[in-house]
This record gives sequence, C-alpha cells and structure tokens, in this order.
Amino acid sequence: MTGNAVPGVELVVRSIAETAVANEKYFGDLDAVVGDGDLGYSLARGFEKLLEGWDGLDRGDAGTFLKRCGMVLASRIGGTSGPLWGTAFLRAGAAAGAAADLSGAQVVTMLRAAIEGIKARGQADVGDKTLLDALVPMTDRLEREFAAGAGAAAALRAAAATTREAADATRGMVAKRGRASYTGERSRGSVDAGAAAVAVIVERISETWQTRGATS
Amino acid sequence: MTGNAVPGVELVVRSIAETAVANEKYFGDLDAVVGDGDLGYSLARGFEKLLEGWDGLDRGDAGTFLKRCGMVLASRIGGTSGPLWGTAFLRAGAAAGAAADLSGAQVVTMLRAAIEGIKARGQADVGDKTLLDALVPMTDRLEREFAAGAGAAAALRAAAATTREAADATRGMVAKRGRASYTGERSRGSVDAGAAAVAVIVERISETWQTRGATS
Amino acid sequence: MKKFVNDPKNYVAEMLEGVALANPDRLRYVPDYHLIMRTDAPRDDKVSVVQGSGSGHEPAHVMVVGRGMLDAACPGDVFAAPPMDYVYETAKLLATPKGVLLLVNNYTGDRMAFDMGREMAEADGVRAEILTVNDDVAVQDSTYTVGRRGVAGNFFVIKAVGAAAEQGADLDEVLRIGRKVNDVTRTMGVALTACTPPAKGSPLFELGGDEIEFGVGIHGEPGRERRRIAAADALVDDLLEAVAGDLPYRSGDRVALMINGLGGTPVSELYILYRHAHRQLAGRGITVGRSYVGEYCTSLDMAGASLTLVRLDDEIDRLLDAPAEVAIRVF
Amino acid sequence: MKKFVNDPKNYVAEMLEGVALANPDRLRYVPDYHLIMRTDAPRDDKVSVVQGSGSGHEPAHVMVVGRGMLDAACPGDVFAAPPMDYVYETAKLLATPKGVLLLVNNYTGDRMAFDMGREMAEADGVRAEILTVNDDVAVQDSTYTVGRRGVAGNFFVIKAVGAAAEQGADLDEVLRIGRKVNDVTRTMGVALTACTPPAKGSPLFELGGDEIEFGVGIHGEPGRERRRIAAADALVDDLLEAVAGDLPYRSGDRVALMINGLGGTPVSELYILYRHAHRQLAGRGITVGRSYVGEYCTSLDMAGASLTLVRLDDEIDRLLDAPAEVAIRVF
Ligand SMILES: Nc1ncnc2c1ncn2[C@@H]1O[C@H](COP(=O)(O)OP(=O)(O)O)[C@@H](O)[C@H]1O
Ligand SMILES: Nc1ncnc2c1ncn2[C@@H]1O[C@H](COP(=O)(O)OP(=O)(O)O)[C@@H](O)[C@H]1O
Ligand SMILES: [Mg+2]
Ligand SMILES: [Mg+2]
Ligand SMILES: [Mg+2]
Ligand SMILES: [Mg+2]
Repeated sequence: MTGNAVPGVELVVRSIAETAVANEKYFGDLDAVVGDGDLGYSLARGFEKLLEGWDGLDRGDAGTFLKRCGMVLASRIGGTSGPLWGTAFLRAGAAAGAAADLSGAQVVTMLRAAIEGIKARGQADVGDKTLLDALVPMTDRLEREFAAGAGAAAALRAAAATTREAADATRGMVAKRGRASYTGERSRGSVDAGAAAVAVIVERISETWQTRGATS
Repeated sequence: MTGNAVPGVELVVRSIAETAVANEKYFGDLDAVVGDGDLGYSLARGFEKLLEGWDGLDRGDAGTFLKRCGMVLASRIGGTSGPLWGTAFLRAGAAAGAAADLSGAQVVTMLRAAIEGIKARGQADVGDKTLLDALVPMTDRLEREFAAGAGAAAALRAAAATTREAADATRGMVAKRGRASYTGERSRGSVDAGAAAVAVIVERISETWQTRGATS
Repeated sequence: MKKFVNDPKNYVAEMLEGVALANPDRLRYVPDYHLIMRTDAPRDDKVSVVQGSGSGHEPAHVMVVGRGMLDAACPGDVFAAPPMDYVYETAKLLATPKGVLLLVNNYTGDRMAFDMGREMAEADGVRAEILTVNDDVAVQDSTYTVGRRGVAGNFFVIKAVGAAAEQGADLDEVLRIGRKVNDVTRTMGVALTACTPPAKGSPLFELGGDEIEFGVGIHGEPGRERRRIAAADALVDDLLEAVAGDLPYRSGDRVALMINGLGGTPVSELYILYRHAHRQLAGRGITVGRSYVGEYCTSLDMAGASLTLVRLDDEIDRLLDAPAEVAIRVF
Repeated sequence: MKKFVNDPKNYVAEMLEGVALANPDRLRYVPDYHLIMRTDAPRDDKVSVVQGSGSGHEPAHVMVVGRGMLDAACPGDVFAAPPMDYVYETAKLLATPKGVLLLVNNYTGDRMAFDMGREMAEADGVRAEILTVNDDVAVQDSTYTVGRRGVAGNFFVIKAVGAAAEQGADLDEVLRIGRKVNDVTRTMGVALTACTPPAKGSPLFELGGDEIEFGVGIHGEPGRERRRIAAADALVDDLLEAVAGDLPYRSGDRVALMINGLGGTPVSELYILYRHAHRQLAGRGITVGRSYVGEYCTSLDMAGASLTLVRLDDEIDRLLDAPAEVAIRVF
C-alpha cells in the first residue's frame, strides 16, 4: 500500500462502496436472522450516496478524502451502522493526516483509530458479537503480516482469510450489543451481520488489490 | 305422515335442527366458495337456540308448533338465512292450520306455502341458484310420489334423491340472487350452499323417517 | 388460525363488552340484542340514527356510536346481518317522537332483516325509516344482483345524517340528506389477501402469491376480477378510473377522498395510495377538499384498501365539518 | 410480497408526501431530511418537541405531529434510525429560544444518531435536550443490552410533553414531565406473525402455524420466548403479569390502559384483549381511568398487540386530557 496515498485509499473505499451496494440483499438477510433486516439497505443507500458524489470528493490527501467519506456516511447511513461506519472513516482519516505516502504501519494505525472510534461510539468491545469481532482480528493479522515484511497484496490475502474465520466464529457468541442482544442466548448459532459484512468487504478488497493493486 | 300430526312434524323439525348443528363447518365451507362463509354458523346458532327451548315450545297443533319455530328462527338466525328460513316455517305453519292429521297432500301444500314465502321474501325464483333450486324439485317429487300412492318413507326416500340431484345441478348455474350473485359467471362451477344444505337435511329426514318414522 | 380470540362464538359479544368497558360514560351495551347505544339515547329532541350490519367491519359501526354520529349500532355476527328481532328491539329502544333512521348497507340479508324489523316496530307505533347505502362501483351488473353493495362510503352518510340529527333536523330532512350524500359517493376496493372469519378458522378464499382481488367486497365477496399485483400507483390508477368514471366526478369538482384500510394493511401503505390518488385527481382538475386515511370499514384481517370519493357542496361540507365524538379515538 | 408499494426505496418518502398532501394546512414536509413539521413551528413561545425513530411504526411518529403533540418527526428509513445529519438539521429548523426536546426510543442506533446530532446542533447554538423512552419490559437482562426498548408507551410521553410544551412549560419542566411519565409506563407485546419490510420483500422471521413471539420488539426483534398460541384471555393474563408486575402497579392505582395493534391485527380483536385486561385489572384492585385501543406504534404489517399501563396522578391525567390535533384522525 505504498505509493501515492490517495489512489490506493480510493481503490479501497471504492471496493467497500461497491461491495456494500452489490450485497444489499445478502447483508439484509444476515441482519434479519436476529436483527431487523435493514443492514443491507442502510449500507447500500449510504454508499450509493458516496458513489454519487464520488468525483467531487476532495482528494487533497488521504486524510481529507477519508474524512469527507466519513461525513457522507455518518450523515446518510441510518440505523446503528451510520454512526459506527461514519465514525470509523472519520477516525481513520484523522489518523492518516496529510501523509502523501501510506506505509503498512500507517494503515494499521488508521485501522486501530477506526476501531477505537467504534468501541467508544458503540460502548462495545471484542467478544460482544459485533463487527469489531471481524475488524480487530483483521487488523491484528495485517499488522503481523506487514511486520513480517509482506507486501500489501499478500498481507491483504492473509487478512481476508483471517477476517472470514473471525466472522464465522461469531456464530458461537452471544450478542451483548445492538439489536441482536435482545435475543440473549437465542443469538447464538448465527453469524453477526456486521462482522460478516466486514469479511465480504475485505475479501473483495483483497481480490481487487491482487489485480488492480497499483504499485505493490 | 299420517297419524298424530305433531309427533311427525316434531321429528322432521328436530332432524332439520340437528342436521344444521352437526353440519356447521360443512355448510360454512360451502358458503365460503363464492359467499362469505357464514351459512353454517348462522344456521347452527339459530337451530341451537330452537333446540335449547325445545321442550317449552307450544305443541297445541302442527301449525302453532311450526309458527313458534319460525319465530325463533327468524329472530335468531342472522344473515340472509334468518328471514328466509323463518318465513318458510311461518308460512308452512300457517298452511298447516290446526289440522290434527297431516296428509301427504297437506304436507305438499305446506311446502308450497313455504316456497312462496321464500320467493316473496328473497325476490327470487327457480333458476337463480338458491335453496329454491333444491326445495322446489323436492316438493314436486314428493307431490308425484304421494299422488302415486307412495307412503311417507318411500316418498321421502325418492325426494331425498331428487333433492341431491337438484342441489348438485346448481353447480352449472350462475347465481342471480344473494351474495354469490356478485361474482357473476364465477359462481358457475360450485354448488349453491343453501341448496346443498337442503339436500343434506332432506337426506337426514328421510333416514330418520325410515327407522323412527312412526306409523307410516 | 392466529387471532386474538377465545371461543369464536363469543367473538362479537366479547368485542362489544370491550367497547363498552372502554367507554363507560358514553356507551351502553345491551347484550340481548348485540346493541351498543349512547348512554344519552334516545333523546326526544332528535331523530335516532341506527346502523346495523354484520360484524367484522370495525370500527364500523359499533365504534362510531357517539355524539354527532350514530345513536346506536346493532351488529349481527361476523358477516351476518343481525336477526330481525334485534332490529325490532333496537328500533323500539331508540324510538323518539322525531323518529328513527335505520341505516342499512345494501345486502340481501340486511335489507330483509331491516324491512321485517321495521314493519314489526311500526306495528308497535314506532316511526322508522330505512336508508340504504350502496356506494360500491365494483358491482356492475345490477340486474342480476340485489344491486350495489354498501361499503366504506357509509361513513360519510353516517357522518352527515349524524350531524343533521344532532342539529335537530326532522326525519324527512335527515333522510333527504342521507340519500343526497349516498348519491354522490362512490367506492371500490382491492384485496391483497383473504380474511379469516374466526368461526371458520381459515382464509375465506385462496389468493395466489401474486394475485389480488380487484373490486372485492367487504365480506370477501369476489370482485370484478382476479389479477396480478401491480405497483401501488398503478392500482390507484385503476381504482380511480372505476370510481371517478362512475358518477362521474368531473374537472371543477371538489371532493372528499378516503383511502380506507381493510384491516390488515398498515396505515403507512394507505398514505402511499393516498399520495398518488390525490395527485391524479389534481391532474383531472378535481380538488381534494377533505382527506380521510385510515380504517373506517374493514373486512376482519384482510390486507387491502378501498378508495372513496364524495362530491362536496356547501351543505355536505358543513355536515362533515360538524363536531363528533366516537368510541374509537386517538386520545 | 403483497403490499401497496412502488419502489421500496421510496416507501418512506412517498408515505410522507401522502401525509403532507392530506394535511396541507397543518403539516409541512421537508424532503431533504425526511421531516414532517407543523406549519406553525417553531414558535418562539414554546419548546419544540421532536421525535425521531425508524419508520414502519406509523402512526408513530409522523402522524402524531400537531397541536399538543409533536412539533416535528424526523423518521429514518424503515426500522433504521435517522442519519445524524437529519437530526442535526431538524434540531436547527425547530430551534426556539425555549429550546428543543428530542424524544428518542432507547435503541443503540437512535441514541447514537441523536447524541451526535444534538452535539452538532449545540455547537451551532441550539439548546436541545434528549429524553429517552424505554417502556418495554420484555427486555429483562439489561446488563447485556442497551437496556429496555422504547415501544408503544412513547405515545403517553409525547402526549404529556406535547401538552406541557403547548402550555408554555420551559425545557426543564418538559423534561421533568417526560421522565416522570416514562417512569410510570410499562409495555409488553406479542406477535402472531412476522412483519415484511418492503425492501426485504419477505417476512423478517419465521413463525410456525401455531407459534407466537412473546415479548416481541416493534422491529420484529425476538422477545422473551417463542411459544404456542393460546386463547386471547390467556395471552392477556401473561402480558398483564409481566407488565403489571414490573413497576409494579398495585391495588388502589389508577391507570391508563392501552391495547396497541401492531399493524395487521383488526381493532375488533384489540377490544377482545381490552375487555379481559380491563377486568383482570379490576380484579387486582386497579382502576382503569383512561382507555386507549387502536394502533399507536406498529411494526409494519405484523399481526399482534402490546399492552401498556401508565400509573396516573392528577398531573398526568390533566396532561393526557389536554386537547390535541394530529394528522391521523377519524374526521
Ligand atoms: N453497540 C455496538 N457497537 C458496535 N457495533 C454494533 C453495536 N450494535 C450493533 N453493532 C453492529 O451493527 C450491526 C447491525 O447494524 P444495523 O443493522 O445498522 O443496526 P440496527 O438495525 O440494529 O440499528 C450488527 O450486526 C453489529 O455488527
Ligand atoms: N334472495 C334470495 N332468495 C332466496 N334464497 C337466497 C337469496 N339470497 C341467498 N339465498 C340463499 O341463501 C344462501 C346463503 O345464506 P347466508 O349465508 O345466510 O347469506 P349471506 O351470508 O349472503 O347473507 C345461499 O346459498 C342461497 O341458497
Ligand atoms: Mg439492523
Ligand atoms: Mg353467507
Ligand atoms: Mg353473511
Ligand atoms: Mg435497524
């Protein structure tokens, strides 16, 4: 993920947006199992909005770009996901700052900032059966891969596999946050919709990166 | 049907009442095909009421007894059937008068009076796909049988078969009266619920008469 | 059957008890005749307005008893006209020197029960007149039927005659007003699902997964045709064509527009229908002067809706505007 | 899916357009923020009362905007909290010198959107306070959740704070009243069928032919347990046990009793539930002083109902008695 920061970030954000739009029904069905079925709709409408204004987004630097995205998402995604995803983008943007070049370590720092934002906003932590249970293992894995000297493509491939496993593992958990938590023990036995969405998205980013992944 | 008039009439009315109560669901389902499904319920509630007060009904003569029954039915059966069945009993009772003895011919006269009452009350005639399309052929057959010298049991057996055929034949008719008439052509293909109810009742009367049918 | 019901035989009686318990000061329940009446009825200085019909159409009519509306409602069992006896007793109980107006929807059973009940009451010295409501344009071929059915449009007749009676109009005048409103009122409905009468315990008819019954009656009677479901706007176009084309309602007319829910359809969907109907009327040069969106005359739990138009004039407007209080209320 | 719907993406917008078209003099629709507001709001002499929440609960809350109730409702999409941006813009549009009260039902998404929206508005100089409603006793283990959900009981909070605000109470007083009413209000619901969100196009969950969801949430969230359907009276007994036992409501209490339909249940059945609840309360020495039967807070087309109790005192009684006008109305 070295090279000109904005094109790389752009590619990632665009992958997220396109994946969210393409998986509206799938994410909605996942959320219907113990939630209220609107996750797909909420994400799709928000990221559609982002794609609509895509060309006009300020691309001065990666940080500004991400913050602009965060503003659109936080203000246009409804439900619990709007504040959470918006906060994640805003915090990642703030952590990126004006860097022209994003190293693997910087990407990890940005993800950690996003995670802290989600934890604070949602009063949630790992193990509560939320998207954090996919995001945190993913970030841990990325960090290990980069530390071991892996390139972005390889690190992403590894992280995608980890995220998938982590998302699947939420099946065994009892939800302690969000709408699914009302069901208590009954939430066990199905994956968390937010975590599964993160897994699908990371898989898609990884694929995209392998083929169109610029310089690394 | 000679002999003491009231016991014979009582037996017939009791058969009608018990059949209506026993067939609540069947008559309701028949009415649901192109009607509103309440025929079974309406008849069952009305005849239940009649059976409740059964022992207290004035049995002075057949006419009085039938008129009392008609009053209960007309005032307790709801829907279209209340006024129609009530009228039929009232008119039959009026035609019976104070006769101590009911000949076959008298029975036919009573049925003709009941039929005229229904026609007047419902502005309906044979061919409109109503209970008249069972009642009229039944009465015609009874008349022929009695005229040919048949006893009550044999006449009833023959009339029951005719009524069944006549009720089945309503399947080919288009309803011109009652709720089913709103469906126009679509009412073709199913039997009229009221006619079918009459057929079931006459079959039951005939059976009862064969085994418990008093003097004839 | 998944319903809130105890013994289906007690469906109507228990509902009526509930209505009375929820309105102790205003309503009285007379169990012997399935009767809900105002506690202050009959009043010597006004015509009593009574509506009978089968049950299963709530809030019609037991929940629209109140000042400026009905003095009493005398319902039969679910979808069954009341027995004539109930009509007779009701007419006697509600008798006033100014007379009784018996409102009846145009169905064979209801008309027979009311004709007979009225005759009996009249023999007892009660002055009573019958007014028949028949607003349903779905019934086209009146020669082969008892004629048009009375459906949700009866709300407007009740509201207008209720207001007139409250203002002291005599029986002839109340009758004139009722006929006038009925004459300018037209309705048609569409069912998305069948209703389930509690005593039957299963749906009254079968509709395929994408089938609707266009022109359905409020007892689940089949309508003009069974067809495929379409977008809300397209359904409104067709309902409007049938209803507006019937009187017809013309450019320059001012109308009341009602979107009535049939029982199982949420009010959010009714407003989606309302939106398009309002706009299409505007496109025809017809002004919506009064709007009514909600449940007025239902068919148990049937999903579906009906569209009603009433051509307004100053007199009707004034009567629809008059204050009224009913058992079914938001506050 | 059999619904009156065009493109599901326009479900909320089209409904809101319908609400505005049906109420041209009283309501204004601001499409950019899914906002329905009184035409006379904001008024300098009163606190503005605003409620946000997902859509799909109509008449809550867009149809209870009006004098003595809400000044504005800012709904999200179906079952989704409004984006914080809508909350922010709404707070600014409704700002008055006396302040803005933001009513929110206690769900994670709604609370976050309102917290963030309020902060942003406050940074712009708008005085706004948040009041959270959480009346649903179905949620028992609050340590593992965001706590009790806000359901049909929010009607009483809205009615009381709406009346207080209309009478000129200041923001602190309005807040006090809202908290007080919320504190004496408890609700629990039961679903007979699942609802179908228009964008999903199929039922949100599966219930067997004789299964019910006891303690269901208004977004179809599973409740306390899935069980077999029982007679209406038995279901009322269990709802009442859960609700009355919670505050608890005691012999000598005077209460408001609400039977709220969840969208697909006809009002006749609601009165059957009401009847038994009223009698059982009487048996416990609890007097029903105010009755509310109908749809107040629904879950799309879900068949089901909820039971709410509010412990009354003179102050609450007076506020519930105060006049109010809403978009959803009978006349
Ligand atoms: N408090 C929370 N903190 C972090 N993540 C949460 C929290 N609550 C819910 N989530 C995540 O959000 C997802 C649901 O999002 P969404 O459908 O938008 O929420 P809802 O419809 O319940 O408002 C869950 O699957 C979970 O991953
Ligand atoms: N006008 C009429 N004259 C004679 N019989 C009629 C008439 N209308 C209906 N019927 C008979 O009544 C039966 C329906 O009775 P019922 O279910 O009580 O009526 P509804 O529910 O339509 O009021 C029909 O099957 C038919 O046999
Ligand atoms: Mg959700
Ligand atoms: Mg019938
Ligand atoms: Mg009937
Ligand atoms: Mg949601």
